Amino acid sequence: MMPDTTTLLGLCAAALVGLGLYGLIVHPQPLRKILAFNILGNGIFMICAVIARRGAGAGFGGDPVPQALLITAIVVAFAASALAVATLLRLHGETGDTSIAPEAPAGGKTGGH
Amino acid sequence: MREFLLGAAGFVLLMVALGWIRILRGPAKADRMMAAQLFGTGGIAALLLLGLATGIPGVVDVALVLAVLAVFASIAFVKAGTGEGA
Amino acid sequence: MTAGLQDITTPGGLLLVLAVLLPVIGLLAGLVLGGRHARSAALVTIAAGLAVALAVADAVLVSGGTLVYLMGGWAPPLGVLLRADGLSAAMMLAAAVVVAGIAVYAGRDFGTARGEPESRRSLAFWLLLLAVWSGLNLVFVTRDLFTGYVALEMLTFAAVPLVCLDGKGETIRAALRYLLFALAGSMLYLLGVFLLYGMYGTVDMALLAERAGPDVTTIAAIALLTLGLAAKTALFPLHLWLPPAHSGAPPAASAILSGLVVKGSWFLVVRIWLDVFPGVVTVTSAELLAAFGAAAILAGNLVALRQQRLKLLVAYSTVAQIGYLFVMFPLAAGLTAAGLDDAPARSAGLLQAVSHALAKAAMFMAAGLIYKSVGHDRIAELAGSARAMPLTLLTFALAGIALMGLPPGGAYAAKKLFFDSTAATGLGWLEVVLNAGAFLTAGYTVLVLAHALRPAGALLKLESRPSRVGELSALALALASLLLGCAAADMIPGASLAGAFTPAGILSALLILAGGVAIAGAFGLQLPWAGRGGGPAAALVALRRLTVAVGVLVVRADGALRQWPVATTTLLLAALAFAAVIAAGT
Amino acid sequence: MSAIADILSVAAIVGGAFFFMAGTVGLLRFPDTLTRLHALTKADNLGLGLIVLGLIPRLDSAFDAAKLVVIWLLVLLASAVVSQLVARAARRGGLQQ
Amino acid sequence: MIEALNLILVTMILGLAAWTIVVRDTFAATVGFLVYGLLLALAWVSLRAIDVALTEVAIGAGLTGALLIGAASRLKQVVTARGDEPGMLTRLMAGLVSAAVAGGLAACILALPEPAPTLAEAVAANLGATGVGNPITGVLMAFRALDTLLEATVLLFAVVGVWSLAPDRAWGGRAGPAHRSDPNGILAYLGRVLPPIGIVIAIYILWVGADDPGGKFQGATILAAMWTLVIMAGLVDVPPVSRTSLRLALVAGPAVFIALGAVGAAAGGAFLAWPAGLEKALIVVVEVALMPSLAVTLGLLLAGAPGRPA
Repeated sequence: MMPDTTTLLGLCAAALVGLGLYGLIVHPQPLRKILAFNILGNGIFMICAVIARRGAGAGFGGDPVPQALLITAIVVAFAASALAVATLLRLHGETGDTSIAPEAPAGGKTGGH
Repeated sequence: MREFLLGAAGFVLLMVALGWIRILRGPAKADRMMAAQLFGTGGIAALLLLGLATGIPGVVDVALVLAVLAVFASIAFVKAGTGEGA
Repeated sequence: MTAGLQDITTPGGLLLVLAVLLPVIGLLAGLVLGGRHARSAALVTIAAGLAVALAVADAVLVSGGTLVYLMGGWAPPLGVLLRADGLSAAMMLAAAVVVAGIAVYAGRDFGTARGEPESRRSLAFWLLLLAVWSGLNLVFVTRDLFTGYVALEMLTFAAVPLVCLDGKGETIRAALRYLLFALAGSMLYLLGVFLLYGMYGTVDMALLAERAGPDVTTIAAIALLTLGLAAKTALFPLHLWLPPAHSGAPPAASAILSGLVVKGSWFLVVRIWLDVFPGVVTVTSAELLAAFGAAAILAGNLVALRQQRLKLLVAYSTVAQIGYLFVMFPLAAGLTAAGLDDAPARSAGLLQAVSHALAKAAMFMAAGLIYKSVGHDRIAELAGSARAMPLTLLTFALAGIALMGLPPGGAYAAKKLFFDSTAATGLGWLEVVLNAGAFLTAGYTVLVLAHALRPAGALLKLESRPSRVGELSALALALASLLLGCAAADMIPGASLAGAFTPAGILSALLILAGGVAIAGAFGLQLPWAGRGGGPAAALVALRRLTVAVGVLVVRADGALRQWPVATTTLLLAALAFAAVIAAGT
Repeated sequence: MSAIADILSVAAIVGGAFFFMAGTVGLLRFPDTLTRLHALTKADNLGLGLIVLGLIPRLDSAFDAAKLVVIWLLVLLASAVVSQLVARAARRGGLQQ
Repeated sequence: MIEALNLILVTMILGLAAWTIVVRDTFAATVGFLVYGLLLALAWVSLRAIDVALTEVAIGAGLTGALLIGAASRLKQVVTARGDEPGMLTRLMAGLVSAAVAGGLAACILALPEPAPTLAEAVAANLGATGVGNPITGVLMAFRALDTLLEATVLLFAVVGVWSLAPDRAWGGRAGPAHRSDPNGILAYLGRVLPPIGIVIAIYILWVGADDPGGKFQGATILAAMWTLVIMAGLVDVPPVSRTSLRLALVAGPAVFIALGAVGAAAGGAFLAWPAGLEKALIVVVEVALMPSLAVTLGLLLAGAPGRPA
């Protein structure tokens, strides 16, 4: 017995969220975090598309309201990625590295420089 | 006919999925770029087959936009990968 | 479907649209005009926006109504509804006042002289200030969770670049860390919003409140919304981004970030817990939220005491103050569970937020003036600064007193409201935390002032005199925070200052200050009174060794929690924990 | 008429699928970059082209058919440019990782 | 059959996503992401979300892919340093927690109510009052027009933010590297041939958007991509950020949107209420005004912070 489209893609979406979160946590390189952020976003968007599909009615293939929300969210997520990439490139230009690890434990003896 | 088109879409997808092995193995960037190019073409073919099989209106437009953006992304990609200024 | 429009949109509802869009229009104009004119456009906009905020306050706070506006005339669930209640109006007014104060303060720092070409710093600062303001006003008035998401992103996109306006490597690093963590938070929030749509077919707060029940998906959505917002608010232990970002930004930007931006995401938590799902969240889950707050108060203040640099100290004080904002939730949940009105909790939280917005903005402004005039902000080397720039140090002291919750500050009124109802809800443990927080806050305020009041060997030579306008605007905000309690006494039932100036009241205030001296002596990094006179008793030395060890331990733990993998894992674990706790209670 | 169209359609699509297979096999089996490139372009140009050809009889409007042809032309263009750039870079030896 | 196809699709999507996350080489990861974005388009079509598919194909796969690839190539020489590599325990914890969240989420999705709550009927009942035939355009331009206005605004905030990252010496200057190319080379040829086709397609997508899937965002993305292509081909340069005409182009769309929204308020309705009889005309005007502004905005976001003097 094969699961229907919405169930299958819903589970796929949940898995994408998990993968994106994992990448976001473990990758030290910010560009890879941004990639993971996009995969996380895709998973969340797919959940919304599944929800829209489940709400199909009135002759529409899906509930248009969540689909419209989704379009807004996709555009906003692109702006977020663009801002993040610009910040990353500037960090690289200024310091030569791309680490976002905290410099040293704040406070204590190393606070001043 | 519907089943045939869907089957063809599945077959094309499987073929490009095999091309993925090339992405996995590399070794050179050029090979990865070619594999991505194959994916793009195959993806468009599968999309058209899927769209016409299910009769969803508007799928051809999606493929059209995909084609335009795929050209753009491939160029961005090849330029970044090769540093080729031609 | 515009027929039923007059039934719901109230007269004056258009003010809410104006509050959101005026800053946007100012930004559009400033961007096109460019150069010096960007600042003029911002100042005109701020004047107009202040008038709008006053008009909203008049309609809501003074006349006691609510303002409602249906965007495009479409009612929810299809349309988007804006509504201003007392909380919204007060927060809008506070934001407008702080923005105006910051604009006056920043006038010279971010000015562009006539004939000078456009400067990047100046253009970006004024446009981003307007952008933050627009996002904040939208958060305060929207009743739509998805529009709330857009508002949060407006805030983030405007706030992050403010962190690295100076373009130094470390501040860019701080900005990037802030951005990435905030984006992770946004995504969790968005996921929660979508799940709620899947359950109830709407993202309107009022409709959700009617329809919501305690099922798995709703509970998961609440956990995701809450933790996403907590990450953006930097609720301990999700604060990894805040100290470097808030301390590295230019002082006017720090004042915006610390005073205002973190309140935006917090405000949505209030809406979600108090207005949308009061029937779903449990007292235990609210206590868990407050436990994070309590940890923030203790750890944030202790780490603040261990800082070498003034701006980092103030940033850690913000970490602690964010904790205060979250202690209101169990109180509200407890009152609701007991069948009582949750108004005291709302008022307490609101007073806490407004008072902190004003005081923290003032404190960062004062720290900025000190940095600029003295040339550094190393706390141990501030000797003589109180004499050289008394007004600035007075501002710092007044802001500190307001943060400690001494009368007649807004935080005092908030605490009083809080203590008056803890008895009814059995939340005595929070009372202990709040009192401890007051002592610790007094501790670092005293520490800084003691250093500053110490006479310098030679007269301290200032690199530049602090700008008088800057000093006065900071002082005005500090005074506003300190006098907020008086205004609250008039307007909020139960928030009286009676008892504050009786002998007992004065004694308890003095007790807090004395406790502060003891705390500063116990935990302070470098003591102003060390190495003078005869050595303290051996017992005291041993005691200090112990307390310092505790302080160092807390600093280490804080450093570990601020590692990216630890903080993100904690974020997810906390979301799971919240879902489990709410589910267990229902 | 419709039966003939169906047969043509099926034949073209089967042919297209075959070329995709050929492209993939070439990409996997051929020994070096330039020969792999040679294999790949067959899939791009002929594979998609035949599938488009096979789908055109199934469309209702001439406009949609025209869009399908444009899609194919766009992919051809991309493929030509990408192949050229990749080949040139490969010849200069600039692509070994 | 369709289930089998979906299964293949889901397997490929998850496989590629997982590979993108775990592969060591960053350039390879961006390749994976690009291909994965392509496959997502098929998933959106499977979910009958054609408007979303158009947006996701254009923005998610196209622009985001180009953005990340450009960044990856500029950060090629970066190696992870400073002992940032997470240890085994961190990975294990991260894996467990992410899996727990994904599992919980899957449970939530399976627990969604049946029949699903929907606003499809409400949209259908009120779509007539908006004058447009595409329900999603109706939602974006009438029922939730505020979101759309704010979205255009938020993009503008991002542009200001990106610009503010410029080094001071480059302020007023141009973004990104200077592209040079052989004027008779194939890239220059493509830069001349493709944009006219792209512009026609963008206008077509905007035009059908009123009644069929499509609209300004998708059209604007194609325009932005064409603009960027011409820049990459070395045919034109990125305009300097100090140019007034560029700034006018940025703000024109949102300004028209706000102005026409105010017309609704002045006409006695509400802000962003389109006066009766003029709904479709005004929506089309707003969309036509927004598309070029959005295209410039997206193109500038892709170009990044100014880095060279004008």
